[in-house]
Amino acid sequence: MLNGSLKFAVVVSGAPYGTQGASSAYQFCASAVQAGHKIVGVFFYQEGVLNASLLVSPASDEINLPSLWAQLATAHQFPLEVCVSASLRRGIVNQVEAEQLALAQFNLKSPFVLSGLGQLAELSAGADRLVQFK
Amino acid sequence: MLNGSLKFAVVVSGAPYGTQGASSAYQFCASAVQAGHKIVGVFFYQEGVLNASLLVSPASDEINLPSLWAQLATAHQFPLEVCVSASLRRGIVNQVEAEQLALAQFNLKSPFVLSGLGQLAELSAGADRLVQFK
Amino acid sequence: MSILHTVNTSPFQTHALQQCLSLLNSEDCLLLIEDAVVAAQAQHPLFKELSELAEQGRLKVLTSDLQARGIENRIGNQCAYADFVTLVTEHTSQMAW
Amino acid sequence: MSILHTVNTSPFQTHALQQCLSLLNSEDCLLLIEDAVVAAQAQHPLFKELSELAEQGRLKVLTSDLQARGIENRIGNQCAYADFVTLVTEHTSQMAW
Amino acid sequence: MTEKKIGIINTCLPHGSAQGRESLDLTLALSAFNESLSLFFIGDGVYQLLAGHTPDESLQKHFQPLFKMLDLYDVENIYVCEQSLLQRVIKQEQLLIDVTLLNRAQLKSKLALQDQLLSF
Amino acid sequence: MTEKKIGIINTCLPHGSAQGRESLDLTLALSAFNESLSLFFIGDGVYQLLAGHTPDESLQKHFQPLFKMLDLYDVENIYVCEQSLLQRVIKQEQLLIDVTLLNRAQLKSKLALQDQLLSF
Repeated sequence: MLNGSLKFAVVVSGAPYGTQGASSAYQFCASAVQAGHKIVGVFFYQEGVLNASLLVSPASDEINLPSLWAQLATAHQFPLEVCVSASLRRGIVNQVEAEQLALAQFNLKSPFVLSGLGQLAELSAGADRLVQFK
Repeated sequence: MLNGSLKFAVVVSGAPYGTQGASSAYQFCASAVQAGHKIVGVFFYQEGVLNASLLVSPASDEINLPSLWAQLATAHQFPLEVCVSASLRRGIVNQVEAEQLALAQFNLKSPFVLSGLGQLAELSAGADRLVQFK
Repeated sequence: MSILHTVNTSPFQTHALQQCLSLLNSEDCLLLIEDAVVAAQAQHPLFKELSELAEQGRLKVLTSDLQARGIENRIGNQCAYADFVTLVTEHTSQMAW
Repeated sequence: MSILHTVNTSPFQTHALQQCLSLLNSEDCLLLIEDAVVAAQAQHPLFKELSELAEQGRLKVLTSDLQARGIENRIGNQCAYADFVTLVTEHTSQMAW
Repeated sequence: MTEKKIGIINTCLPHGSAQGRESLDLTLALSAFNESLSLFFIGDGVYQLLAGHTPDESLQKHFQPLFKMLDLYDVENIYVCEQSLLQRVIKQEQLLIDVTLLNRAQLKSKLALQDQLLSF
Repeated sequence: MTEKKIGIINTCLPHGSAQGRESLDLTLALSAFNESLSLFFIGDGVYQLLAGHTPDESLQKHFQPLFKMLDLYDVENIYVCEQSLLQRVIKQEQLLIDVTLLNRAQLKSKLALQDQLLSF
């Protein structure tokens, strides 16, 4: 890669609303790709899993962080990995899990994907830098 | 009422998982009704609105706080009021709101109801004591 | 007119206990819950002030939260949730720090 | 091998800044973000220690978080998110307090 | 039944958390039902009132202009901790709205007068 | 490519937040993929290891027994801040598992050796 660009893995532990950490993480990622770095993936853990909700519906004059993540990840082709066990405890469920749990509804937004902590190990191994936001 | 029983309104500002406040609030409410007091209502605000999620699916050896709230409220006939504006920002949506927002899914658990902050004013006016849990 | 103050964070993590103590009226009572129960066990800068409160019978500590963390309070009266409910009835208002 | 420490809470609210400073290596850098930016403006017990760090060029403060709160830093170098990214590349690891 | 005196206590910085914004939302909503509200700004809560928030670049909602609504909604008991301002090198003139400064003892007395308290 | 050294730092009390439990989950999961993990317990984090948690009555998950798995999973670098124990009147014998006590200077050196850090 040109001019010392690096591979970043980012861990997000904060909810999309209520605390600022997830919004800071988003801005960091946007700046990193703008500077020519590569995001190998964002891993959502703890309250961070709430960033993956399809149902977050802020007022029209406020940002929609789940949508912003989806746009950035699509434009720059990096995965949005959401820890499945942290998700189920907090009410984030995809269609497959919903069927297995006999829930009539689900709320995981595309392109977020539920994955295990092994995925974090893979992101860590493949990254030059790991950055965490709370 | 007998032996000095009082009317309590309870405000819950903490999520059902990740911090302990909502669980403390539940235990307080259970003890209050056991002592012969009356809960006029529980108002869920800020992160507290996440207690109303239908999709919270903890492991079988863990408590399901949304279900515990639903059982206690049904048994002792008090309302579980969830602030609608705090909810929408955090991805808690009932069927009616989902239709209005053109969302294909919803996640508000029964008997939780979405309501305005005016409902908190009413609970406050009708209660002998207001107790908050963060 | 008196206030039941509840603190739920450790004095090593937040300044909530300190802020609470600085606004405590002489009739008020302090109840330590959740992570704040360690304030009744560990050696921290506010321990002496808490001890004085305990001597006046104005410091309570939630038993189940002590047990959860495997610690014993050195100061303050242990109380159950039923006692917490009674404390609320005995005070005009409650302040959650 | 050096660490970029990020602190995101106010020194009046939590002990994160204090804990961070107690484990800072001489090569490490401290970046104040979110509510922590007030540490570069207000008069608090750790201000002198932060000032020394600032004199060594090891204290950074995120500009957009200062602006959000309508305050100006009295110590430390302001930086944008682009500078935050550069700081990460210049250090081995990052520690989020 | 006389109306209950409700005290709303603000202790947090704006924008790092939603405490300030959601406290103000709640205050404005309650003011339609209760004319005995008192607001307290203590500790980092005083930053809520420091004029000049420009949170757009940090993607946070710019709710500070809503503090101007307090006057329109007849919320007049607005108390600010004097010591907290001093510690933060903030002068009363830098605050966005008219407030009453209270010292520690006065704050304690005012808090004791409230029937119900909510803190943010 | 040599395996990255990952430091996992625990600073919180158990049960008041899920930090401790989710940090341990993550540690056990990562240990299957990375043999260079180091755990740090500093400040209130030392309470995670204080034997005798009985959280059932407070409705919290009793995750403390899982610390015994660290040995089975070959996670052997477990560092505890000596000063934090002293301040909390906790003796090493009261801890659930074998750990290495470090003073402030030793902790700083160990932290500087890590390639990646995660804190809880």
